[in-house]
Amino acid sequence: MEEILNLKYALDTLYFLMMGAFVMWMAAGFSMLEAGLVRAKNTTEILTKNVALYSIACIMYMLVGYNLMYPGDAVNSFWPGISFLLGAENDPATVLSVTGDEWYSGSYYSGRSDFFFQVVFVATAMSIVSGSVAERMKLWPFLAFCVVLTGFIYPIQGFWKWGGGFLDAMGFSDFAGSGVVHLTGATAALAGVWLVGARKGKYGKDGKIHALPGANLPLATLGTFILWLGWFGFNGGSELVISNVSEANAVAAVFVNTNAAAVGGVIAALLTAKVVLGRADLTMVLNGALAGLVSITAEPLMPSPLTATLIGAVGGVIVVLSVLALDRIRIDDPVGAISVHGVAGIWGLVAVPITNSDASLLTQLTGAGVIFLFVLVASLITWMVIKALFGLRVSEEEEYRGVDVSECGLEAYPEFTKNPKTQ
Amino acid sequence: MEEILNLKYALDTLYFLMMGAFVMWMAAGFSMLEAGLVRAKNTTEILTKNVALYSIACIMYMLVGYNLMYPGDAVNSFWPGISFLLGAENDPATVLSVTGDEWYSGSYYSGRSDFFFQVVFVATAMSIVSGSVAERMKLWPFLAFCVVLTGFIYPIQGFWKWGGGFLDAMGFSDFAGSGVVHLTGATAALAGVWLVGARKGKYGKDGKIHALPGANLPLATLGTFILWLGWFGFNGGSELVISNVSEANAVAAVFVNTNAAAVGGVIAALLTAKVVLGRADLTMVLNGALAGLVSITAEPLMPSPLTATLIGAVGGVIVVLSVLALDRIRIDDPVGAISVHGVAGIWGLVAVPITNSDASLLTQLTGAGVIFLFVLVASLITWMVIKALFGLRVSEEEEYRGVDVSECGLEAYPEFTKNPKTQ
Amino acid sequence: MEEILNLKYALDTLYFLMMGAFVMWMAAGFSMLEAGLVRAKNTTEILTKNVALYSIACIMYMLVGYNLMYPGDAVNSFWPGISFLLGAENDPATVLSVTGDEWYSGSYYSGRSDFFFQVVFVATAMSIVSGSVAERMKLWPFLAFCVVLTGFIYPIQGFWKWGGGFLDAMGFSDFAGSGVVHLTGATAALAGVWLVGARKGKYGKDGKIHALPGANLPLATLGTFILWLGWFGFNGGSELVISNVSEANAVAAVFVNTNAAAVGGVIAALLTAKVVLGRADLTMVLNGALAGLVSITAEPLMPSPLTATLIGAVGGVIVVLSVLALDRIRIDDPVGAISVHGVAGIWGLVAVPITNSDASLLTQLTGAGVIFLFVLVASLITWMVIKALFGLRVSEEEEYRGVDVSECGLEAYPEFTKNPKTQ
Amino acid sequence: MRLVSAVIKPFRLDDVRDALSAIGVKGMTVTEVKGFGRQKGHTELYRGAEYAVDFLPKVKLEVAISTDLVDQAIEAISSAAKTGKIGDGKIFVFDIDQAVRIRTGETGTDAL
Amino acid sequence: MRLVSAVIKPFRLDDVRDALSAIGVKGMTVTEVKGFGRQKGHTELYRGAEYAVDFLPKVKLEVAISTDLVDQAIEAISSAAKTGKIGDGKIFVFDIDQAVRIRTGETGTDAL
Amino acid sequence: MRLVSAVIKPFRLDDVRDALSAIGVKGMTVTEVKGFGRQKGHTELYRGAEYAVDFLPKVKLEVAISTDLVDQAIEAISSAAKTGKIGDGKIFVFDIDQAVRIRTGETGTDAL
Ligand SMILES: Nc1ncnc2c1ncn2[C@@H]1O[C@H](COP(=O)(O)OP(=O)(O)O)[C@@H](O)[C@H]1O
Ligand SMILES: Nc1ncnc2c1ncn2[C@@H]1O[C@H](COP(=O)(O)OP(=O)(O)O)[C@@H](O)[C@H]1O
Ligand SMILES: Nc1ncnc2c1ncn2[C@@H]1O[C@H](COP(=O)(O)OP(=O)(O)O)[C@@H](O)[C@H]1O
Repeated sequence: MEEILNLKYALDTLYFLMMGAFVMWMAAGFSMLEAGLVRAKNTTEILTKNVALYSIACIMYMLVGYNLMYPGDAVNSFWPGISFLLGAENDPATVLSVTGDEWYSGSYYSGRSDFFFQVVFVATAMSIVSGSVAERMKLWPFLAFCVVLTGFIYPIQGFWKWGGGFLDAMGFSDFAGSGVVHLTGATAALAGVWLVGARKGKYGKDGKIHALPGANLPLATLGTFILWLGWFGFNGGSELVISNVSEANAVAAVFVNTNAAAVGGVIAALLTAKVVLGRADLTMVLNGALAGLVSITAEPLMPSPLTATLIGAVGGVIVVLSVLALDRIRIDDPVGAISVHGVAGIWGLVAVPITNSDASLLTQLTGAGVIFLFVLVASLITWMVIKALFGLRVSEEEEYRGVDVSECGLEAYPEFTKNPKTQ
Repeated sequence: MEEILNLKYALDTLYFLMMGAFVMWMAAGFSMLEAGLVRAKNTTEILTKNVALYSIACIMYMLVGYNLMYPGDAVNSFWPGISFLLGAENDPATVLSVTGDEWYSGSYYSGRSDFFFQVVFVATAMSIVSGSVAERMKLWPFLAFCVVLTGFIYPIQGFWKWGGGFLDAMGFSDFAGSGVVHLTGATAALAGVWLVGARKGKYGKDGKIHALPGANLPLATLGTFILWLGWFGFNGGSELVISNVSEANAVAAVFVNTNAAAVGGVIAALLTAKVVLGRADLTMVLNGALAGLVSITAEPLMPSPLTATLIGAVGGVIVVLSVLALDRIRIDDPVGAISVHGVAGIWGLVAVPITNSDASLLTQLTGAGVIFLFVLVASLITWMVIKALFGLRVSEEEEYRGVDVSECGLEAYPEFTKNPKTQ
Repeated sequence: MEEILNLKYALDTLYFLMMGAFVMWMAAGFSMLEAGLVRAKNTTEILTKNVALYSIACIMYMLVGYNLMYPGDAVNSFWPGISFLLGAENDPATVLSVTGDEWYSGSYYSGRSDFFFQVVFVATAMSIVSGSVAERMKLWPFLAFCVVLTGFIYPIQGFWKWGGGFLDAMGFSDFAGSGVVHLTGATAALAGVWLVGARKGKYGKDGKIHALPGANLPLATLGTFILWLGWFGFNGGSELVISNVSEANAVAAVFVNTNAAAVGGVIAALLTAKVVLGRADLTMVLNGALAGLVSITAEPLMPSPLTATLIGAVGGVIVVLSVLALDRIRIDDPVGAISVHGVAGIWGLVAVPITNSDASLLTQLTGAGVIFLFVLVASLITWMVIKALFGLRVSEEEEYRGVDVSECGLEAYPEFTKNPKTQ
Repeated sequence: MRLVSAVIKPFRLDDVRDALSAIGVKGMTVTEVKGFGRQKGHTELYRGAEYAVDFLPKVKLEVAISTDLVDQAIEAISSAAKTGKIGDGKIFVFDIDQAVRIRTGETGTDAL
Repeated sequence: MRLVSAVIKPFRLDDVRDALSAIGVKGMTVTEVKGFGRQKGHTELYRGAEYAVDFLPKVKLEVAISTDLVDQAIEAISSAAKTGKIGDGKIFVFDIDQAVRIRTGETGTDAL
Repeated sequence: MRLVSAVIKPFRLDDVRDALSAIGVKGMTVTEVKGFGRQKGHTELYRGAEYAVDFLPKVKLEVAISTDLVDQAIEAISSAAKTGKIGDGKIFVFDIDQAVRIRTGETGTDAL
């Protein structure tokens, strides 16, 4: 029996670590996606932001966020209480002393592997923000916001659902984080976009919407594929254990459905773009894949593969329309992250009751509303404080020359583009 | 015992899902490889095709292809009979009721994980086609072909071997698909290239062969490395189970041999290019790596690592000569896919009897011939019907301006190249 | 019991193969990192070198290196004795016949999986060299050096520690190879840089240091993320087994600490660059991530996550200062590999006693010194012989035009840059 | 006929084009160039090493016009391109011997 | 000596070069330029937003030739560059004061 | 005033700029161009297929100077750009009708 427990624990830990590594890989995905969709002169800076935000997320979550989100014993179901650093690893003797049914209520994998899996999720949430405020927000104020979001805002709302807080008690259902991760990131992004304003030249005086095309679409495509691969870890790991037949079936179902939703999103976005815009706009197709993935994230287990495809497809339609709509109301999001993670995230939450009878539409809407409002208010306040202290936006001249030179002192492609450094 | 079965099942399912995720990652590999080897003005379109074909492959295989290829009970050994969507997942109770030797004849991993592994294979086969017809074939007719190949042509011939059809019965040996996957993709590509014709400017009136250099070799190299990594899943997963000493040894042998064949292909292609062309042509080296991988795919288990290296090396020599030869007979394949997957695929099938005494050269040739002829005829018919209905090729002016603008309305690198939009 | 052993063996083999696949992926990381940090005209050649060196490493290690490093019975603790090709795989019956405690002294995973894991390490060591000598060293002499390093120099010093030679006996501690792999690669690189000299135009007559900016920073960032992901395999796999609670905990700790050190390196390098250079130099940040990873590689198990972050952070500070210092003494290393892998590697070895009480500073310094001196002398001799026979450096005119054209006959980005082919 | 050739700051191009259109100029040809003059380049840092950016990005605009429009054109370009800061650029005027419109074969001012 | 400067459609460059070679022209210099004229640019869509492509890619060809070759050169360029569609481009001819071949120091028509 | 226009080998640009500065030239404008002449292009191989590189990269340098400086400028450019090998390039001199400095409105040689 002890040998069985050893193997179970080891298998589930390996599974969890592999899934976590896949999610970590999403950091590269966001970096490439965003670097591909900004203009060449703003590429170094967005890369620097992405590398740095991942790092800050990991440090802040280790220092305080993880305990906030998964408190030993919470003060109440709204406020977890604060404590620092990580707890001790599971003691082998204790682990091996459990018997039979006790097992799954105890610790069935390494505590460190749980932290690893969780920490890469935080980074994902923050990565969503960088793309939306790209090409005009200053580097250091952005990183200051990152400290607050990853150390506090994300973990607190995360506690409400995944840490056993009031959203969980209420029956709110969010398997892998359409709300907890994606809507959170998108809402923080929305707050940032509001406060930093649109890129210069994006909206003409005459009400015209101008395009500022991304510089490197293969990179954006690569980023999307990386995210897609990473999502198998994101959703697949959220089953948490794999070590018996039912769990293994569940993980496999999650893999299949995650993929199905992505392909549904691709085809739907491709067709929607063709119909609405008259062209097979690759950037919309990429957004469609991601929207499909976000849509299924709230419930990747229960749907049949066909249903998962359709849920993803609806996400793919939504995202194209949302990108166009946000542009109309002058919310300037260079990479479409608010549409992909926010709008499709809400759709994902709302779609849960279709296949999961334990969820109710009302609770799902309540959950979405709570996350949205809390993150919006908390983010707005944070952005405003940072703005008052340091300013959020580069000068007009710096924006013209590109933030790569003004913020990082380096061009991303010094030999490929005309030198934009001087007027 | 039940705990053991649970663990076995879970371990094999995890293994299978991980291998499948690696194969899914090959979609990114093909995208990058092809995007790197076409000219800048045709990059967005090839990316769009790759993302879309993967999606169509997944949908079609779910709708009908999987059942065609692995029918519950086939009509006969040539025609599997048709049915739709996926069957039910394995029932835990049933799985756990098997005993001892029965095990490996039953279901030893999640049914969904099997579908996931299989579906990413279909996408691989189709990805082979996109590169060969790049830079001149229209988007939508290409996707129409994709529907037929992934829903019908691939699954039917796949059934003949892996679904227990007549090729299997005959003793045809194809471990991971040098024939079933790679030769199939290459043959469909060949049919497409014949019908769509060569790129304008490729072959001069004077009989001269002109180069149309790929725009982004780092991307092509990245694509090759992605495919190489993915191939560990492709071949490594084709062992299907890992949960005992012999199987684990087998999977490890497959990993080592897969890598060995790739490196053999690299070195052989590098030397061949140096000798034949007088230069260390990187694109040939990349083709060599892939040719090595394709060569070993029919039998990655039996060879010693040294033999595997040599089998890959022969593939590496063949691919360079084949690329040059196909150019002579004016088969214009911008990425060399027909040589890599078709010619090296046949070599791989033929090489099986060298190390696997269960295989005979004659059967291998028969299998290769059957696959080639069936796929060729089926593809030619499909391409011809599509050509009659919609046309296959963009107009001369569109080709000059680049299919990115005419087919997708977007340039891939708007800031890096001169604007090629207008004459 | 036999079933348990089967499962253990299979689980550990799967774990090992997955970790090995991650390390293999680092070959892509080095390729992209180096391709991003050289100038456009030297990109094809550095890609060719990277693909070819990986291949040579795999072949040489299979032919002779593996046995040198892990000899059945060594001649003495300095010289392992020579033998060829790989031994036989573990016999299932023998494996299953062990009992209880015997297990972990026997073979607990597939022998082939061990080879696979080890062989990708060799390639890593050699990849370090290519970046440092980039943009001016000839292709074929470089590959000749590769044969010697991967077949002999690396395995011999590897034997001293990991093969049970005198460094191991002395108590030298190097968990995953800060010394055995990274310092070795960096030292061989240093020897090469000395002999090949600085790039033309790098150091002015007036003592000025000129910048030769890298052509493609997104690629360099991608490369860094790939290496980061691969490092989970590099360090995580060096625990060797995972199949019980303690081992699973250990692997998880290694994952968390590896990540922690990388993020520490990022933040420290970012701040150091800001303070010392006045700008958020992305290339320094990327070097910082890798320096953090190298720093923790000697001991990723014992530190707490916080300590791991700090160890990485020190590495991040060191690497920035080291890059600046090496430039002062005119050691021209285009990608900073000597600083990242050598200087941070020594720091990593020296830092082991901080958290591992079994290690002593003196032994660590001795080990570092032995590796450095042996590899330096052996590499210098090798480079000198090659230089005498074939020359190491391209001509001045070839360097001006770029080694892509002179060494490979192909431009990496023919449409993005001005044609630099002719004067 | 004269060729008015102006080297200006790139971000003023659209304004200059509009100013010329306003006085009836129907066509022009634009080249990306690098300029060296009183406006000095600057020094960048990359990994702690310096590199000088000596040549600054400029745009050269060439307009063929009939002789009587030259003063207006100079005036239009000058006022649209002027920022008052160093590096605003120069206008040079050349004599054109002959002009041909390829499409129609028209010559002289008809060709412009 | 004259400088014949022609702005043409890029895809006609090879034809024009051949036509000039045929009448004995030994050298020429080519610049990638952007043109603005009667041929209008167009509007592209990216993620549903528009962007105007006002300037069209053209190629400028400069050939220094002896005065007596000018008419032949104009004829050669015109017929090789002509598609008959708007935007075919222009030819301008300028007087050259002096010419020097750097390699040899030759001057005048010997330098061409 | 004259415009001295020189087509030279790219890697000689810095030397030529220094030589011109040495004789008191304060500004110049540089364009990347492609040249066709006695110096022949060459043929490359890509995957075994050939492609001709007919046009060679050159740099065109334009300097407006007062007429009395022309000979010195030609001399300076020639000696700095000369390698003695084929393809060193040409210098052409044109007459300038008028010159204006946009920033100040100065005209004539004051504008240079
Ligand atoms: N003598 C000259 N000949 C040709 N171009 C010149 C000359 N002097 C200046 N230029 C061009 O005009 C640009 C601006 O000149 P500069 O001296 O920097 O400032 P300003 O125009 O304010 O006097 C230069 O970058 C260069 O392109
Ligand atoms: N007045 C002009 N001065 C300089 N270049 C001109 C002028 N008019 C036209 N061009 C150049 O000639 C090109 C073609 O001119 P356009 O008016 O479009 O058509 P067409 O040559 O058929 O009259 C333009 O794109 C521009 O580069
Ligand atoms: N007649 C010409 N008109 C304009 N440019 C020319 C002419 N002849 C040569 N050139 C330019 O000068 C460059 C060098 O000329 P080339 O004949 O190759 O060698 P050389 O200068 O040694 O005589 C060419 O590449 C081209 O750019």
